[in-house]
Amino acid sequence: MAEDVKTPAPPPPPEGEKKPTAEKTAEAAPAVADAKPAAPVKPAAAAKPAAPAKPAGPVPLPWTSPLVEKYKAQYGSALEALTYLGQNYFAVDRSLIPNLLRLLRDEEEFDYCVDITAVHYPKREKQFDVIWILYSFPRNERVRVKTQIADGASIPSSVSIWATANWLEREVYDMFGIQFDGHPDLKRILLPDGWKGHPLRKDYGILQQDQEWVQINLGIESGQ
Amino acid sequence: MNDRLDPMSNLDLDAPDTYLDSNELIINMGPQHPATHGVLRVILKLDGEKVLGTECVIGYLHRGVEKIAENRTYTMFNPYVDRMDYVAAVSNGLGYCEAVEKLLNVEAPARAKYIRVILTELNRIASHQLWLGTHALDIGAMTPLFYTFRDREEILKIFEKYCGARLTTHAFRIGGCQYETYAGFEKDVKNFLTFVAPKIDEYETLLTTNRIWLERTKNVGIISAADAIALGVTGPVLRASGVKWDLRKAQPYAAYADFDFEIPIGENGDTYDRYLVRMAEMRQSLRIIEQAVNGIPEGPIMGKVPKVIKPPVGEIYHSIEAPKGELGYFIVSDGSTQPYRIRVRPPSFVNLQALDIMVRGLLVADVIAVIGTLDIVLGEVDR
Amino acid sequence: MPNFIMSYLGSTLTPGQAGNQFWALIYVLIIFAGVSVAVIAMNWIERKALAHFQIRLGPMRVGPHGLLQPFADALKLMLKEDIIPSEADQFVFWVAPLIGLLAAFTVYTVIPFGPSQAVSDMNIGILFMLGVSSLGVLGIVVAGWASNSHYPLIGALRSSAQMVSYEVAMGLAVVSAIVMTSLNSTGTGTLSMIGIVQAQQQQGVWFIFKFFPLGFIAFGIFAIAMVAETNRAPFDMAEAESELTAGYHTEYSGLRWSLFMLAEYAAMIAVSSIAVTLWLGGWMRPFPNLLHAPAWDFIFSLFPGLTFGALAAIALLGTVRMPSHSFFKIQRVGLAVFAGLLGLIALLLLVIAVAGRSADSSLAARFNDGIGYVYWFVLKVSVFMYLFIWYRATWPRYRFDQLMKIGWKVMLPISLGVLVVTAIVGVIF
Amino acid sequence: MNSALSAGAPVATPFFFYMLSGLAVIGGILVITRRNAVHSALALIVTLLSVAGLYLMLYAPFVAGVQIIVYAGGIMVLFLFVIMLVNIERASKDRRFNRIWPIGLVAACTLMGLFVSAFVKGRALFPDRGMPLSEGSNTQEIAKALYGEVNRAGQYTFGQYTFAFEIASLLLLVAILGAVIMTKKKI
Repeated sequence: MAEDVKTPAPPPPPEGEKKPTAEKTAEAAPAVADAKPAAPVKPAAAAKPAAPAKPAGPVPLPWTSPLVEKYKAQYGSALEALTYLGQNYFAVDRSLIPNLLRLLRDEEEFDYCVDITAVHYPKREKQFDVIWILYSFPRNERVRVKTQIADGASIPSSVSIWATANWLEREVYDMFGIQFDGHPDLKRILLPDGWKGHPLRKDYGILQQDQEWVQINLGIESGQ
Repeated sequence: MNDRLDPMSNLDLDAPDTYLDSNELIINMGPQHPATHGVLRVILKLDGEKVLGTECVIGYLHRGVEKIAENRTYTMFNPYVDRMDYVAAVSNGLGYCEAVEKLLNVEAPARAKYIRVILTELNRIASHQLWLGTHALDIGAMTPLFYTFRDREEILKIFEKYCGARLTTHAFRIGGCQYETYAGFEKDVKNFLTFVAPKIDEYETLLTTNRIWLERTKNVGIISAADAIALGVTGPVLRASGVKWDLRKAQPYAAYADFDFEIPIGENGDTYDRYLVRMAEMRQSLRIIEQAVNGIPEGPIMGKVPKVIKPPVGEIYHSIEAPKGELGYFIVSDGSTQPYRIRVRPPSFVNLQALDIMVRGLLVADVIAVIGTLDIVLGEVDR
Repeated sequence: MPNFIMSYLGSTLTPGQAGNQFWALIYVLIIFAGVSVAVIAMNWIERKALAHFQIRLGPMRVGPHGLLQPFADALKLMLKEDIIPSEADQFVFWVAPLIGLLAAFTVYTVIPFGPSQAVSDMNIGILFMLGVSSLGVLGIVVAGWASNSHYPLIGALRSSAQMVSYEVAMGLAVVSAIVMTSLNSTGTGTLSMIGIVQAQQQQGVWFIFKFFPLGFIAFGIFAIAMVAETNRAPFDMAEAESELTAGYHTEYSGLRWSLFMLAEYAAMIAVSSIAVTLWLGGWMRPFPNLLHAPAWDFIFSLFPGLTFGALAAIALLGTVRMPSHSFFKIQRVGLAVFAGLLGLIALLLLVIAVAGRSADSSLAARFNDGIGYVYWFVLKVSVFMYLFIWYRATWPRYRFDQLMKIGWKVMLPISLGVLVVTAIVGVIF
Repeated sequence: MNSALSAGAPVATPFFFYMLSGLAVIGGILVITRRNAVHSALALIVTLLSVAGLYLMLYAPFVAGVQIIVYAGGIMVLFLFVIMLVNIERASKDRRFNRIWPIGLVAACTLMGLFVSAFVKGRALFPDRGMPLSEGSNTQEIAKALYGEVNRAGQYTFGQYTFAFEIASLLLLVAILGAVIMTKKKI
């Protein structure tokens, strides 16, 4: 703790300048520069659930750019555009999901879906963050889209938008148990079919195994 | 998007047998098969020897790296990443360390960055050499395997001298490098450069204009640029399809912005182009290493990072150009010493998804060639 | 009893022609033992040569320079558990390696190591050889089927398709050589293996150089087809280990597996023998007509002894170069003994050469001639054996459809064309 | 002893004759009684090879060679090739003798009758009737002159029997076309 306080965490303005140069993101640079004067009023409760904001740490700032303006106008408060350490992301309502992603691909040329993943916050009401990491080849720009869904709720699949989502969504399903509607073949990918439990949920212990599956299929008492 | 990219659309496993039709055969390739580079299992549906469809079954090497990360501190998790793509362990470490540094909002000193670049590029050459040897062996040429292993040995010797380990090196620390270069490091690297350049020519002599090699690789496993992008394929596979995209250029990390190098690209996106791209990449890596080792600055090798790494609340995605493609780390911090969540974006896993579209309509022998050309490492696919 | 022996040694016929059952049996035994030894030697040479192609040393531990490695391997294979998959067809699984082995060894009955150094001289010799060697594929097909497993089945299908396709081109190339045998005063050719070599002797030219480049092309076709016929790299589709794990013998282990290997190497030697007989003058030494003076005979008769002498010298050099550590003591002694053995053989051969020269038409002369024939034949065959290894070290593997394409679309038309042109040229000249 | 060895006469002719004939007959029976088609094919190979051996004993090595190369080596490989691709499990459950077996029986009996009548009535047709089969080189010479030499076989095939030879090849052509049409939907 003591060391942490000593950490020379740079204040937001220099960081805002440094990160875009590191990223070399032409479009992102003015956007973050615009963000500077705006006071960090919003601690982005959506993104950071339980932990209180560190006084010295950087906080997510609103992200403004033509792209954001356009979608803000379209979706209003269902969409929140933020930037953290120079990385931009949308925190959006679940209802926007297939449409916003499709628009991002078709209109904004985010043609490369880098990754789809999820984070589990068991104490929250909507337990899961589902995150799409997108990249645009023409713009050389990354953006993340994240949304919250409750345990047991499903979310539209984006396989029809990016073919690569197929396996990525299967992995999210495998690890978190999140259902993707319209996925062509939603089944486990890394764990064997028939395994019980979704290991990346926080309530799944690190030593926990599906003992029954192990006993039946491997013929041993325990996989430990 | 379309049926073409849907792996199961053509794989009607319950189709009735018809008399005098050629028999359709379902073959289980792997998980124990000499050419699947580990424990990949591919279910092939064949008409004679023609592949009608495939389904990959993975996870045999699943160790739950992401779950482990949530139960380790940031420092403790560092060696684990080496075990994912174990033939390019240095790249994995680089990506992880840079991602955590980004989350901590610190930067490694210039000298550390140069050392990182040198080792990472050496590792890229080693990874490509291993790929070349095994790929050629899959296609039936035994000899290149031994040549590449002989030369890869020199790289591993440098690693061993630098950090004591050859394969899972754990060469970097969050904030920089733990070890200063040993005496004679630069000389060793320079010697290696002069040693390996003619060796790469030697590999090319064996294969590049070999008739059988051409027949086996040209127009085999073609993937168009559009398909490659839609499937999220990265690395040499994407570049061989003609997309000039390399994270080292597009979003330079470490010290790559300082170096002059080119991004080799292919035209047809076939196995031969991927071969040429990787061969050219080895030469470009040599260029980078040469510039780096000549321009390596003096100074500290460790940045100002706290002893206990405790990043502020937040999340970060950072990716690097690993030998196989874009290797990304998505880290969520809850302000404690342990990461709340680490997601690894493994290039092999995503690239492997393209196998189906690449092999459909080809023969069994081509499946082997395509698995080889995708350059997957099952440790990374399954994590 | 001595009459028994001498009756053949005085004759110029093969035991089969002379109806000499005793000598035929002796020959069968000699050939069986000889081929087995050749396969063992080939095993060692292949591993060593391949290793040196690939900057390795190869076997070094069992015996000096791994000389005893093949014996260790053979012992291991014999002691290994004999696994028959429970779902396999027991009887067929059992009989398949025997079919292959029988076919591979039966061929040797007509291979002429010399004008009278063969078990028999059938007047359909070459036809018999092609026919029996084509039976070898039965063993492979049946093995693949009996294993009741996908990879062996695909391997078997591939190899049978491959062998059937390449037999066509191979047969046509052989026919063009047989057409060449008919270019004599009577106008009739021969299918007899001995007759083919004698035809080359009469016409004073190896058929590879006859009607250059016609003979050469036919030989080339045969040389390619025989690699495919024996399932060797780069045509080793049937046992492509990276695709089909081990092809038709995936499920085989231990002794049965070694029978397949034995059959494969025996078949390699057999097809090489056909090539040597048909195009490279069989047992004849180089320039038998041009350099036919007794002095030349003597010089060429020294070759076997000198070859063994050279081998002995190499072994001796190996002894000298061995590190002077006590660990290598036994190896050094072993290699020295081996060198001595080779030297003794060399000495014996040289003595026979000298004795054979001094006393014409004596037993020594007969021996001398026989050794010369066998020596040149084996030397030519071993060139092919080396080529087999060289191919394996150098080339990637063809894909199955490419292999078929080459067989049917390239080799077949060329061999057909060569046959037709050879016939026309033969009629004109 | 010595003379017997060098005479070139075959050894133990009756033994080999009965052995080969027995093998051929046993093989033939096994062909039609085995449930497993591959076993049948193997039995057929044994039969064919035995017949090749019989040809050799008749001083017709060329016919024997052709028998091996064409039937045992070529056709049987293709047989096996096809049989392996057929679903053996299903085939082995089928009834072995289907409903047209009376026709087959009649055909077999007719053929048998033909053989017997030829044997009884047509003895005069065989040119070497009454010649001792096992002894003497006379038989050997005559047989060799008639059937054995390759050039004679060639002269027969392309001289006297050219028409029959060509007809046979036409038959094969028709069979090939039929097979192609049966299996290929689109040509």
